[in-house]
Amino acid sequence: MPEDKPEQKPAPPPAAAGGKPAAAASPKPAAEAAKPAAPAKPAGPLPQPWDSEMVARLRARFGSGIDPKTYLNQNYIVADLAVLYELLQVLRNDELFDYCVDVTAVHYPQRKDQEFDIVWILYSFEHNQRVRVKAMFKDGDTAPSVVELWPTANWLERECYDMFGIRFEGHPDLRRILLPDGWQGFPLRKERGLTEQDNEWVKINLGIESGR
Amino acid sequence: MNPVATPYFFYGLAAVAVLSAIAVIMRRNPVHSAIALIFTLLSLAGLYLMLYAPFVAGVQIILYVGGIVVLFLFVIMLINIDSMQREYQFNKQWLVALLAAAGLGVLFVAVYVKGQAIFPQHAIRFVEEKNTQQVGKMLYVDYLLPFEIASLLLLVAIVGAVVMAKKRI
Amino acid sequence: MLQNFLNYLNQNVTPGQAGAYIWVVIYILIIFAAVSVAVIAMNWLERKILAHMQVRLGPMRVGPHGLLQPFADALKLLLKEDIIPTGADKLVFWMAPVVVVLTAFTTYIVIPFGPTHAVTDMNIGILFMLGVASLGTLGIIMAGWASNSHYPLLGSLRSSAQMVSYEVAMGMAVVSAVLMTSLTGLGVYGIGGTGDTLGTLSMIEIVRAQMNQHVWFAFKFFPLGLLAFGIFAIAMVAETNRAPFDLPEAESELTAGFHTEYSGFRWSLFFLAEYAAMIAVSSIAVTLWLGGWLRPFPHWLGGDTWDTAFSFFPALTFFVLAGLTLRTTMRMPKHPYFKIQKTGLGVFGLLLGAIGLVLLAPPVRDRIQDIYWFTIKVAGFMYMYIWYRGTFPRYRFDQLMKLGWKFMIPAGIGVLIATALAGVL
Amino acid sequence: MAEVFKSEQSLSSVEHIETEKGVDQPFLDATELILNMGPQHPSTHGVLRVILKLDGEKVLNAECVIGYLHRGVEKIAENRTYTMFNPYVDRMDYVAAVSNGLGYCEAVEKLLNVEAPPRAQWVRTILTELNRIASHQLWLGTHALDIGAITPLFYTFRDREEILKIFEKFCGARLTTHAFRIGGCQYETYDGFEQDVKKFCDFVTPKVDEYETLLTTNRIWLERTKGVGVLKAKDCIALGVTGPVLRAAGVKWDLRKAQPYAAYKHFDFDIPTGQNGDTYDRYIVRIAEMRQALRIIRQAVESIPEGPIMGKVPKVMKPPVGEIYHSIEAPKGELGYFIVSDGSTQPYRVRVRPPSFVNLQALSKMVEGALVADVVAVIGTLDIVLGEVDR
Repeated sequence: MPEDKPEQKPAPPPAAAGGKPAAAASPKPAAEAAKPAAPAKPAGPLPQPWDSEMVARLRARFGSGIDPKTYLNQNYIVADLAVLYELLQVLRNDELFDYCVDVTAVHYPQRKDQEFDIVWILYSFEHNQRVRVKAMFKDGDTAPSVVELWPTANWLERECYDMFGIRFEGHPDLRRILLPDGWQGFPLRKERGLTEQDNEWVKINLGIESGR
Repeated sequence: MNPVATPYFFYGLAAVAVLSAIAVIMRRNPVHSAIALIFTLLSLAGLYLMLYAPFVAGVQIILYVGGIVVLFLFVIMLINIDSMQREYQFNKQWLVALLAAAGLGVLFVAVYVKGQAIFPQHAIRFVEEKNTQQVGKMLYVDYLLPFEIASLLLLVAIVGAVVMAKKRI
Repeated sequence: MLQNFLNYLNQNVTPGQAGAYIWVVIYILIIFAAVSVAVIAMNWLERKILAHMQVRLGPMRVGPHGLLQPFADALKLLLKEDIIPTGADKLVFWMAPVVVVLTAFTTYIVIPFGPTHAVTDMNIGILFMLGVASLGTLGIIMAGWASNSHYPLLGSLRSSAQMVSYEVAMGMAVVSAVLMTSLTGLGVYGIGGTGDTLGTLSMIEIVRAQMNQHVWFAFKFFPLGLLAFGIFAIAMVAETNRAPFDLPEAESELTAGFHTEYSGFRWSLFFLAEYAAMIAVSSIAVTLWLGGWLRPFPHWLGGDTWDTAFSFFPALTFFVLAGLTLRTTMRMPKHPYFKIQKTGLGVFGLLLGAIGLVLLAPPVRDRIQDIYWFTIKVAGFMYMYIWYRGTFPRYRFDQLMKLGWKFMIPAGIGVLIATALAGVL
Repeated sequence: MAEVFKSEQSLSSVEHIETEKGVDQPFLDATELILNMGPQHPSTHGVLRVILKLDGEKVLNAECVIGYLHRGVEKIAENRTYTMFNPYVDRMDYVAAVSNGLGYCEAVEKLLNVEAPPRAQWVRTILTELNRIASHQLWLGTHALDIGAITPLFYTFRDREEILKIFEKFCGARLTTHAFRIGGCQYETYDGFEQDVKKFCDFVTPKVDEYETLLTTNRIWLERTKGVGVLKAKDCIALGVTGPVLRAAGVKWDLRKAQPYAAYKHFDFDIPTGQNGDTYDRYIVRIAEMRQALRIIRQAVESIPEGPIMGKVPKVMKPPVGEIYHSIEAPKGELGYFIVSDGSTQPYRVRVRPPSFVNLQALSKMVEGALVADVVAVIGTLDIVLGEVDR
């Protein structure tokens, strides 16, 4: 767990985005207690600050709202919720990141009020460059939908909703996509077990006691 | 070869024709009506055969059964049968219907009585082997003008139907 | 009575014309049996030929080289549960396969396998065939509608549109062939005999006209006859719903088209009717353009010697088949496991050989001639059907319609007019 | 179209309905027909369900319903170690299992900051390209079958068999190969691997021409594919469509060139592109890709270096805390893995960016206004594998 005992770890978690105070304050996760934290031995590389012309432009515009980093030669920007949509807009329209590779989320139940990382993976055909935009959301908050910017986000956001229960504001058709419409629960949340199902749905629709 | 059991064939075919014609208007389901219509047309083709008009019988089958009823069925399948089945099948206008039928009957009888002179004593009978040729001769030589006028009329009707049905030509 | 029965054998007309009703019944039974056997054979041949076109073996397990596969299939189909969907219109659902089979088999009444080998000769023969063949559509439409399901409905919609459009082109081509019966003009070949100046619609008379004019109509007024023949050959594939025009039953689009909801015996009726119709339309093509029962070059290679030489062909064909079978028997593995299969195939080969021997006998030889040449020509068409299926992708509905209305029908009318002009010039 | 087919009522029961004046329903109303294509349908390539709204044969609207094959691969990943999860990725795009494995292994290697030895890289490249040919062959056969040409299927399966034989000899499995391990390959190649691959190249080169003789200039094939399911470059990019579909629209973009991985930067090959972005161009592009793949294989097998085949990776893999996104050019498009590590032996989150899933999204746009037969052709040309769409 990245947030697990951050002080003892040599490598600060990248998800915590350069030691944001809120992240550091998160309690220990109960679910992950059984799993020992990563030992210090294979100390991985640290996320480095990322500097480039584009970053300079973005900084000039968004100031401290963004936190550009690079890790293992991959660049990412951790964005504040306030500037997030504008940042994505700028990336799409001005910086020509015209291809939205993926929209996905990571669940950190132990991070209080910032349970979800939502990640937008973008690519620019013009510059042959990838960038990830990451923002932290509270469980139950709605995220801005980027379907207007990249139509491909339609299904990707639907899958995010299906798996994590994150609602995207402004999505034209936010329904479940992989799971059946009447299904209860969001399977990729950490509190859901691997074999856990919506037993009621299974009973009603398949006529069997359990899907297992 | 001499015909055998002609009257029985006639009455059989006539009965089928009348019964299936009644079924055409009595059935609520339009597809059933169309199928009944097929039987009517087929028995009519049989009657034509009995009148030594094999060509007309053949054309009856090809055009009416093979072509027109197929198109009927095509259209019926495209429309909403469900709503049609909830419509009133009969409008209960017995009086008007009776009057119209009686009028038509009177007309037939009047024409037959008044114009007996123009009907030949017996049905025109072409030699069976040369039937098709004779029909052709009558259509394309003796009555060429009426035939062409009729075809022109049909052409106009087709063009009109296309103009009316198509929103944009 | 018996004398009456045997008298027909000496007559030179079809049983229908002779008024020999017993013989009519016998002919009908023979034709029904022969067509059924032909359909079974086609089933096996199609699977085998198609398989060999597609680098596979096809049926190999049921009987030697899968020879008994069609019988196994037929048995399976007969024993299968007969399902009528709950929402189906039962009466129409029941009628549809009956209509299809009836129409497919009724056409055989006028097909002339030889100058006397037809149930009857109608003076509107070809018209009758086209008319009855077009009734088959009704069965398909009824099947599609009565199933109360979307795929069959779409299939029958396609079928009705397709058949109505291609019937026109087909009719045009047929008319130009009928026209040729009355035109004694010689065309470019300059060969020919006398002909009746009066045209005819009778199937037997059409073949006789080709005999009298010394030319198959496919080669008359070159290339007009060939064009009309080509138009018919394309339209007949569309009429029988075979690849590449198999849209009503396009399995990759409509699962099985109009017969999606049919199973067991009812489905096998559709199958039977499809193949019977294929043979029937091929027979029309053979009769109208390829000289029907006439052997190749009856005039150029005329005379008794050539007649005798050609009369050995049926026996020869069977001998070749028997030889092939016996060769395959020899090549089968020596393992005792294959004993039964080997014996079966050997017996089958000997049976073919025995048939060949019977065909060598002079009286049989002379009588079987016409039927043999007719069958061989039809078999050629059957092979083409299989070949098309192995080669072509499927047309799309609008492209099919475009081909029908924008190419086939104008071409048909053009050929018809040109034929008429060529005849009087 | 006939409303009656939508209703639960059977036709025969309609007979008994009391006559009532149908006021609100227009007489002779030709309504839309809803056609439920799939999940059991011969040409939806598995369990895809497409709800088509039809006007006659014309498609007014198409909606995909997916998830019938959802197995929760991403959830499974969180409960397995990095090594244990490796075989699972083969089950996503099961016709290109080798590519899946390559993407996953390279992503984890990046996360571990190790690199596979050159020999492993070369072997990986050869196998992945072989798998690309196999995938394209399977696509070609089934796509042609959808359009009604039944014969190419058997030709392509005959030739694909040779590739599967090589896989079987290499790792014992034919379809879900699990060919690579994190850090390289498990075993050294078998004796005669190079010869087998060379022999295969010589065998399949004329076969690709053979496919082309059957289809490329076939009139009906041209009519069925040209101008069907057009997706222009702009729409491709907006919809995130990648792979041959994007290249057929004229975008010369291939991850093997743009961001080379494995040993691709050592080989010389072209990126085939089309112009019109229609079904025919996609066919041409994929055929050309088969040829390019053969070119790569020939170069690779000639220059395959000696050395170890397995890199130095710890027995118990505990990648440092961090996250990585790595993507490769799978036969169907960009296949990406986004892996978050929490420093333990199990990945904290594995996100698969499946090309089929994203490409399938374009279906409804591509078939609007087309005919039913085109829907089948377009589903075929997108080259989707439902195992990957649903994961």
